[in-house]
Amino acid sequence: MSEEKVIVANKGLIRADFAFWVGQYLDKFYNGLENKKIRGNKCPKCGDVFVPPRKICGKCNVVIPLEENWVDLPETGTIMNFTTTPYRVNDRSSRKTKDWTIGMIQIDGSNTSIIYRLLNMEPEDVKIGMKVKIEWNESTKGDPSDIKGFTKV
Amino acid sequence: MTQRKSLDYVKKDYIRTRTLPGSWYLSSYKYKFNITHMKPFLEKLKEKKLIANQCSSCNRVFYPPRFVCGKCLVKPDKWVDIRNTASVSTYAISYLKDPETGEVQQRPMVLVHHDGADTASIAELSPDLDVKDTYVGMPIITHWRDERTGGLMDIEYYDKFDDDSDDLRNND
Amino acid sequence: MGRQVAIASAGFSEHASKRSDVSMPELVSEAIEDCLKNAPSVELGDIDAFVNGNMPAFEGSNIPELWMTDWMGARNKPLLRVTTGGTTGGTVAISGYYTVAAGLPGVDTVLAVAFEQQSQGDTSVGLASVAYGEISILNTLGIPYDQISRLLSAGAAIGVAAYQATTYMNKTKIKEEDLARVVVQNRRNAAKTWWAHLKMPNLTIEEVLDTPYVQYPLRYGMVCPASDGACAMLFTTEEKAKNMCDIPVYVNGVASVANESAVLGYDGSGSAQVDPSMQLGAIRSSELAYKQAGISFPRKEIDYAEVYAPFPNQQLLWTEKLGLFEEGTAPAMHEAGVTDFNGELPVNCSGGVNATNAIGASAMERPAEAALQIMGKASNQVPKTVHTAIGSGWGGSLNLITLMAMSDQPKRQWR
Amino acid sequence: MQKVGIVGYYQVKLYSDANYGHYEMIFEASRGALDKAGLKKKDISTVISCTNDYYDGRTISNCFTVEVGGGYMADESKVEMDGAHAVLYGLMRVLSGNHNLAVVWGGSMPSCYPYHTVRLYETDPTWERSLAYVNDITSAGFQMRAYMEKYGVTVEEIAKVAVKNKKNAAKNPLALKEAQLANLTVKDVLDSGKYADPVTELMVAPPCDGVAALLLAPEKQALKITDKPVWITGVGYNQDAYYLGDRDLSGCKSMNLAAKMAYNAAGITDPYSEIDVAELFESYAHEELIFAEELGFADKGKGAEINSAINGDLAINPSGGALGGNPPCATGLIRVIEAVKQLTGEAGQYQVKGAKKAVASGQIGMCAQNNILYVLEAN
Repeated sequence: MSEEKVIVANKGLIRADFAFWVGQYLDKFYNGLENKKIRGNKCPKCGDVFVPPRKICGKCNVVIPLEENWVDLPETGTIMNFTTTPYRVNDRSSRKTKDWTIGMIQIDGSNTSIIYRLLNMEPEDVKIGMKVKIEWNESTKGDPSDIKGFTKV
Repeated sequence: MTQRKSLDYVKKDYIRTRTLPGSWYLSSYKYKFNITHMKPFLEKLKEKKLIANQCSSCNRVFYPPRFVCGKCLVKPDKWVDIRNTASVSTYAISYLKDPETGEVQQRPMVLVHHDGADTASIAELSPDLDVKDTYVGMPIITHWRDERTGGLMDIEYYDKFDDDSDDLRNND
Repeated sequence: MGRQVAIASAGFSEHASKRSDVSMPELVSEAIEDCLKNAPSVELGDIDAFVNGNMPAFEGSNIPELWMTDWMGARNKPLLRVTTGGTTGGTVAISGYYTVAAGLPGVDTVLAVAFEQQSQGDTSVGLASVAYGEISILNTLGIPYDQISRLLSAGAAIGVAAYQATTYMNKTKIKEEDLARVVVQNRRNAAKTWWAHLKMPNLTIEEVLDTPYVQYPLRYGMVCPASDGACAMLFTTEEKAKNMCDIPVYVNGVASVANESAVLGYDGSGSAQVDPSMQLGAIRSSELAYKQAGISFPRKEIDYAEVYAPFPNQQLLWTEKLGLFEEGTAPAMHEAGVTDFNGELPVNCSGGVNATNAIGASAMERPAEAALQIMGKASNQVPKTVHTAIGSGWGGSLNLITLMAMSDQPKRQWR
Repeated sequence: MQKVGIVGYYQVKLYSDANYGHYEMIFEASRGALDKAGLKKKDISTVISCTNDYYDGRTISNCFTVEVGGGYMADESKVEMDGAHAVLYGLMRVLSGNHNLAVVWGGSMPSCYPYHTVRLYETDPTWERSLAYVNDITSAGFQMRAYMEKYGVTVEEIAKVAVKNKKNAAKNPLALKEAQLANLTVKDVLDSGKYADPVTELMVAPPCDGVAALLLAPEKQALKITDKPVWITGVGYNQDAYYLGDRDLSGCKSMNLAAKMAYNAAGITDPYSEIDVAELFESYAHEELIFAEELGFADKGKGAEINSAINGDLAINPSGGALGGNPPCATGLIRVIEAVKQLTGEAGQYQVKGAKKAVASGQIGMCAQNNILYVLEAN
């Protein structure tokens, strides 16, 4: 092409806000978090315990009734996996900053892992299979941020 | 809500569970466009002239110019002159509330079809025109801005054009 | 080549403006439960593959199928996500059809699910962002933003619909009463449909005309609501369908034809549809689908139609463009009661999109409801026997039309 | 399954910040594919696009791409996953007998959107998303650690994959320039900075701008259009559970099941000896090894022992793979195209000699939640 190519890159301006309904299963779970309690629910068929609770067990395709099969769980768990990353991602952008360690923690008595920060631990000290316990936020709001992270037992 | 009640609508209420927030920042986005094909058109606007590009395969004339002719999947490669007369292809009236005064303003939004072109574009009508006089097929003519900068706003708005434009169109 | 495809079942979730009691996956599983209730011999585990879709920007979640896997029973199953905006439901249904028709080994029974929970997000921003890039280029070309927002003030869907209504009304010389009549018919029908949203059993034309304009010529009372809801359809092969339900509905023709966009072109260029009520895409879609289905005289052969019409003028327009009525005669047919519940060609007996609009699901609810009418399981079942029916969808910037033609008889084979 | 022919393709060169308009890039790809096959716009009967509303920053991302993608008055649809999934939908449409020529195109421009943020939108908004501890970065770290822990694979073995792919990319003129590293060493990879420990920066497929297009036709038509069609003889796709805690990250069950489905369709019983080339969409270096194992090329944990160089026993990603450039929505499609190039002998410097049978994969989701695999055969 003989003429110079003209490319414009326009910036977007608007923002859309969302409010995701959590549904009645998670509503119960978050009520528990607000009181610093972990509750899961149990598949009536395979007996797997889910944290957070779910309506359907994906393995058995069985509906877990809303009012039944609730299980109270302890604050302790096991590190199943972990990673250290300098990246932070949010709804707007991602940036690189100080390292932090994120772990997959299986709450004792449950069959799945939840993913939270590992607090007060050097990355070198973290081992798979290590026992940890929940560190609660001082003021709870009934959302995932009520759990600040997990610390060594 | 009040209107719905008057329409005899019974609302069913559901249990309200809590919500978690999220946002989609379009301000983190960019939109890249190649506007090379627009440049000759914008230049000509300064001279109060309208040009459009034409697909040499299907002979459709695009005003404003297009990057690709969708029908033939080729780039239009010819330039043709376009008259400054046009007609209202279709319109709608929007009702905008002034945020300060609370007054509801009527404003016609029109799709303008320039004589000699095969595409139409959105534009504004002269503020002197009464909204109620707008109709499909109304002949209009460009009203140029005094200071032209080579942008789409060089056509400030369209005036009603009620001399012998109908005869002109019939001869096309 | 290609297999005969049948619909064995269809199901809905309850629709409302705010389904605040369920999360998105729970809403979806509600529709799936209802769908499987209509086909008692099928269990979630019997489904071989899944097709999904919604309009993601309305719910702030990208590819939500990923986290909904378990709620749909799709764990370790093939899953495809298809989405095309307003027509999403129609496209999902069509790809459900194609998944079965293709005959991939081991894929016989396919569950197609479309959903939308609009109360979670900001629908007006979602709609504005359709053309956001295009608007920004108009700014680059010299139009200030405040001016553009005036030009395109009401956002994509209603803006283009109003343009379309103007030309259609100009062509057919109809009055607003004719539009209001369609609305009244729809919302009274909706009152008899269990899952519908705007149920107004006693609505009158005067009440509709009493509401203010949203955008001339469309009034507040004529415009579709924004709903939360989901729809599921079960597609399977001819042989298997016979064991799953009493009256399998055979899908005989599908099409989803795109035209150039109306009102605002790509790159901020003009509208290639000078007259937005021409709708070449709809005409071409119906040609394709009817040809596949062996329908030569749509006006005679089709017994029931569900058309995607968020605005009343579109119900009139689509019924003409899809070959159900002669050009320009749809308003008279509505007035004469031909399209009524007990008329000769009932249209939108579920209340249509005009009464329930969970955008991503809406275009699937059309073929789903048409299929249920053939099966005799619709909640507002028409008195006459339905043999052949169509369900349509509309989306994009007036430029994409989906159509599914179905019948209680399989496609005639000449091979 | 009847075989379907690939009769044309085109890929736009990958750039990290392309001097292209969005529509311009799509037009170049779809027009290029038609030109390569010597076809006209009117021959197109269906168009399947692959874009993503969150990648393009707009609702209905296929609304305005109708014209430039060749969709005018054609039966058009959009798949919102990976480009390889769009090929699947095109394939289904051709197999149904309704269509004679399908154009499949896909791609996006990460220079225009915050890639990691958009990937974050894939996570469960009612639980994990607000804290953003689970995102594509951390999940990569979990996956690699799970794989290394379970099988005792060393980080050097995984770095070797990155070295191989980046070196291959140097031979591929269409790969991303920043990823074309002919002189890369294992040490460079290990020293390239922490991404999500143990993943380092150079083990990651770099998101970049690109669009690709592919033409599909049924057997009869394909032979009319070209004398060198490549046949799709098998396809399989599958979705795994979502929550990382529900999955065994050291393997990839969805790839395993997808491969079973595809091999079953194509009649492949001994993949290692039957397949000559594999083009896999590896978002991270370790995924290539995990996939190779799930595809039956090696025993579990022994993926690193395959001689996967261009002139090795079973060439994996001779084009450089996704590590040579990862344009979201196009990467899987490009894998299919690269496999086609190998089978038609058009791969130039990175041609695998005598390639007759190939596999190509695509994926979407955290830790490759949904995978798709094609078996391709030369005419």
